[in-house]
Amino acid sequence: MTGLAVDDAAWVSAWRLRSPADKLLLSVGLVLCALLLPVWPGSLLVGLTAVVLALGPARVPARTFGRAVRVPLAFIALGALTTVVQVGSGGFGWAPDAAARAGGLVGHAVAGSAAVLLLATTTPMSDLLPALARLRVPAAVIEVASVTYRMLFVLLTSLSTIREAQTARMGHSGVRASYRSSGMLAAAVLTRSWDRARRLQDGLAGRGMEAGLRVLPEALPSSRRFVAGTVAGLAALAAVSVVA
Amino acid sequence: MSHLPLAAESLVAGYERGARVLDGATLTVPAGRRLALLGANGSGKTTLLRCLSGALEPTRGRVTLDGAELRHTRAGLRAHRQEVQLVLQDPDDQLFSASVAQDVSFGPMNLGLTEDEVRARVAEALDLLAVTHLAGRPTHQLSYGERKRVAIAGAVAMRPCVLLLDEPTAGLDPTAVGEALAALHRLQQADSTVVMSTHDVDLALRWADEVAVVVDGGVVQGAPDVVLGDDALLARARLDRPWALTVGARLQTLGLLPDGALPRDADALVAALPDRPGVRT
Amino acid sequence: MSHLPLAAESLVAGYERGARVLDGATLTVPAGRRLALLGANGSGKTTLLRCLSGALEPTRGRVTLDGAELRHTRAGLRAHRQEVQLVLQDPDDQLFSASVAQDVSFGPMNLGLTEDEVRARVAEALDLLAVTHLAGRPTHQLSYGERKRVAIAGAVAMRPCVLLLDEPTAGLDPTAVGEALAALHRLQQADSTVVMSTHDVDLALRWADEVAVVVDGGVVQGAPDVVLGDDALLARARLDRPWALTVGARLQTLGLLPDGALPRDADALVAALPDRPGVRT
Amino acid sequence: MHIAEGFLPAPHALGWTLVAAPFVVHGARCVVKEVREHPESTLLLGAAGAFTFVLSAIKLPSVTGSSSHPTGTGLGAVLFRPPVMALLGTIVLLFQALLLAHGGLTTLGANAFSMAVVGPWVGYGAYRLVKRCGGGLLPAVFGAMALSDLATYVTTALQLALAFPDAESGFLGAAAKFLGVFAVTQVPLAIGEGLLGVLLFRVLTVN
Repeated sequence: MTGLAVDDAAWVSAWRLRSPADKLLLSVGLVLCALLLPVWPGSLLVGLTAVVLALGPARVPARTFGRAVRVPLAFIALGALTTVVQVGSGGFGWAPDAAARAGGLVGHAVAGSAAVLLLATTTPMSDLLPALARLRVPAAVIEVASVTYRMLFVLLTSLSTIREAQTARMGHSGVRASYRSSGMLAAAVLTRSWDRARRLQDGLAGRGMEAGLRVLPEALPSSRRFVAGTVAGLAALAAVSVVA
Repeated sequence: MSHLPLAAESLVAGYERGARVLDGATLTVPAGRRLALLGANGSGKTTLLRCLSGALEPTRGRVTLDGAELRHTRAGLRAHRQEVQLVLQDPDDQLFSASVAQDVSFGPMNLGLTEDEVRARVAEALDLLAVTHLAGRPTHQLSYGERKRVAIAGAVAMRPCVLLLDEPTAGLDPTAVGEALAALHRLQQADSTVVMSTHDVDLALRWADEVAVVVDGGVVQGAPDVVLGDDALLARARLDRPWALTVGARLQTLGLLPDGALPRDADALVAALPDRPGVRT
Repeated sequence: MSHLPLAAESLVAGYERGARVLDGATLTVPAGRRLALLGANGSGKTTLLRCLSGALEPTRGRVTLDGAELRHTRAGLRAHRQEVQLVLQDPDDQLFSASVAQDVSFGPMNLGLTEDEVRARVAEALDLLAVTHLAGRPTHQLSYGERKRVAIAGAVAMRPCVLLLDEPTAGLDPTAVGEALAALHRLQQADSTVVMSTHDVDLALRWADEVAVVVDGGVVQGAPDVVLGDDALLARARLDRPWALTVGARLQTLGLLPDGALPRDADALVAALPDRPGVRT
Repeated sequence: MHIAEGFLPAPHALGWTLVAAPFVVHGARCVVKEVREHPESTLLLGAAGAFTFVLSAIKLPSVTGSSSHPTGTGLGAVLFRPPVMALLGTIVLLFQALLLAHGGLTTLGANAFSMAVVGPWVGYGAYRLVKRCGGGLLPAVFGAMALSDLATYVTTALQLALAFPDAESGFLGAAAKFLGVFAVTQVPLAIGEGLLGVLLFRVLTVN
């Protein structure tokens, strides 16, 4: 009911136990390739690589991946269309290189999105956030983000349940009623989040919380083969794109 | 309000960890009688109740009220919700207004009634649940048992003919359970059919006219002492056998209890025992 | 871990609706035995548990562990929490991490143990609660019963000598209750004294070596069949009499059960009944 | 409205990251200081971040029939001040990118600048201004939420216009295009978000 499909996929992915740093290297590498290499054949290769790796070795359900890739499509399509419509003294018209420019934009964006999704569908946030410490993100910030991650599921459950209860009592049967109900819903969830934080503080004090939320990070060792494969693959991808 | 029969036919709904939650569940809510819906946590009780209330659209199968099929359209749901109300387990998910009276008025206000009508509905609902004295109190100051009853009042103010309650007694102490059951009794007298989900088999035996066990995606429905005496079914459903049936059956074979239906609680059992062993009076 | 006696003497604590919640509560947690803390909702069970764990400082009275008084200083609390752990009723009040294993590691990390020691503690706690298979699952995908057990594991990983559990079986179905009780049994074997609060009198009778009823700000403590057979006390405490005592007492007067302690559950009662009425074998 | 991954050319993506960075780093410093002084505020800030994420999952019906999601950063700015919101907003954007596929990593800087920096500051400014001018709490909240939403959308449109100037009419023409295209959904949403804020505060203040 409140599960986020991408998150669900990350927890059961075949790459779940791979080092988050390894996966970060691969995804960010692919994202940069998508951005920097010429769209043909660079973006196409990046997109294909991301999809093949996700659906193949990482065993992400195709349905989840496909649906998630569709999310930014509306923005990409509308944005690309807007850039190639030309406004001038003579009103609206197509830019001279409209098809190529739009195709280029869509190519970069879709390939980039697929590359980010490869990371998102294979790495739970609770693995990724501790890895940010290596990028010199302060521990306090990582802890705040970790609590955010845990608590957003608690609040999403409240949100959908309260909304369902409101709907049952006709709270969303018209625009007016719906606004009123949404205001109450937001207020209820805000109150709930406060209350949760206060009670959690009580609960954690009993477990000896003094400074910070230190936990033992899961040991997810880096794989030399994976890193070597990543570097070689990205280099090959870049070489092919530049030569072609 | 009047009693209307509500039914679910061959429902397929919900999907969790690679399996259907409900897979061919058929249930008839007998108009005007008390139905207890039993099942372990995660068995699909709540999914079934959500289908019956219209909150969840089943993948296959249908829900009917008085023979007419529930359509998941705006108008269809609107009509259904006026007749069938579901109260969820956690009262905090139902109470979102500042004060008790305001919260109970939420449904009637959305029905577009006049202020006087809304006021009358609220007063009536608070009275049925015996929480009139709480009307002006902020919801967050109430005890858990009080919040549960106010949440039910919010649904009752819609004047549904069928009231579905998900675990209305969970987390309540014995006295609060007694108060909740008394309120349900008044609701039934006021012509609402009451369905309660629970995993307390002793309570179900004591309270229900009929029970339905949700097990393996389906529903087994029948008389309480028959269904709750079926050990194979109970094992499949991860439920216990009510103590009264275990002890009662043994006392019956000893000739200490009369043949026929067994007593359903401790008081009835003690009353049914003879004054002297071996001699039935 | 070893069993240490924990006690509360003449506690005054909490203030609600113009009255003290606890007003002279005295309780002794017998080392190594199972204590059930009974009371209606709002009676002060949770307040008492919070005082015992050090989470709440009483206005008057004192808490002692092995005879030494608990001081509400940083060092005093630190020492106390290593020996006494409280598990709250709502698991979401204690689980802050999305990863089960990471959450359980929180307490041991705060004790300043080495990584290897922490890892061993986590593995041991998960094993005692029979949730090792959940280690890799995210907290937000667990069922309520699973979250409850993980929350207990988080406390167990501190290796306390006394484990206080607020309503550990509330909201669980019979099978989950059975699993929770089995886990508590393993904890006791591993040298933790276990205190459980509940308002299920039947469960308390079945499980506890000793019961304590929180009533009118005070505590009445004693053997389960004595305390839970005291109708005047139960009425004041808004609790029911366990069915096994009601039925058992009647069967005893009929000469169908032997004198002495009454059976505590249905199976024991059936086993204690004679093969033929009136004739004890 | 989040700029999708790969949509901005590399120099722009890098540029906006550098522009947003000081604000986010400053926010992080505030948070670190806060947490050092009050360790328990980790939980409150985490809850605030989660609330902001969840608020953007509330579907607001619009009169035109379509429905959209509020950004919620104006409310956060009023409740937690803009510097903290710069960090919390960026965390929420990262979560949206990785949990919902909204936005992206190379566009995180650009999105953070519009949504976690400009939006909160404009919203907070509007809030202070309305209050100083004697407006009540509810008008101030309406102003904060509606204007922060509006400012976020205008900033995003300008970022896109900078990246993709019109071949004939240049930056200004492109700005007009992007503002126009996204106005259809964003202007009603800004008003809706302001209304939501008013309704929310009305419930809270009655409590």
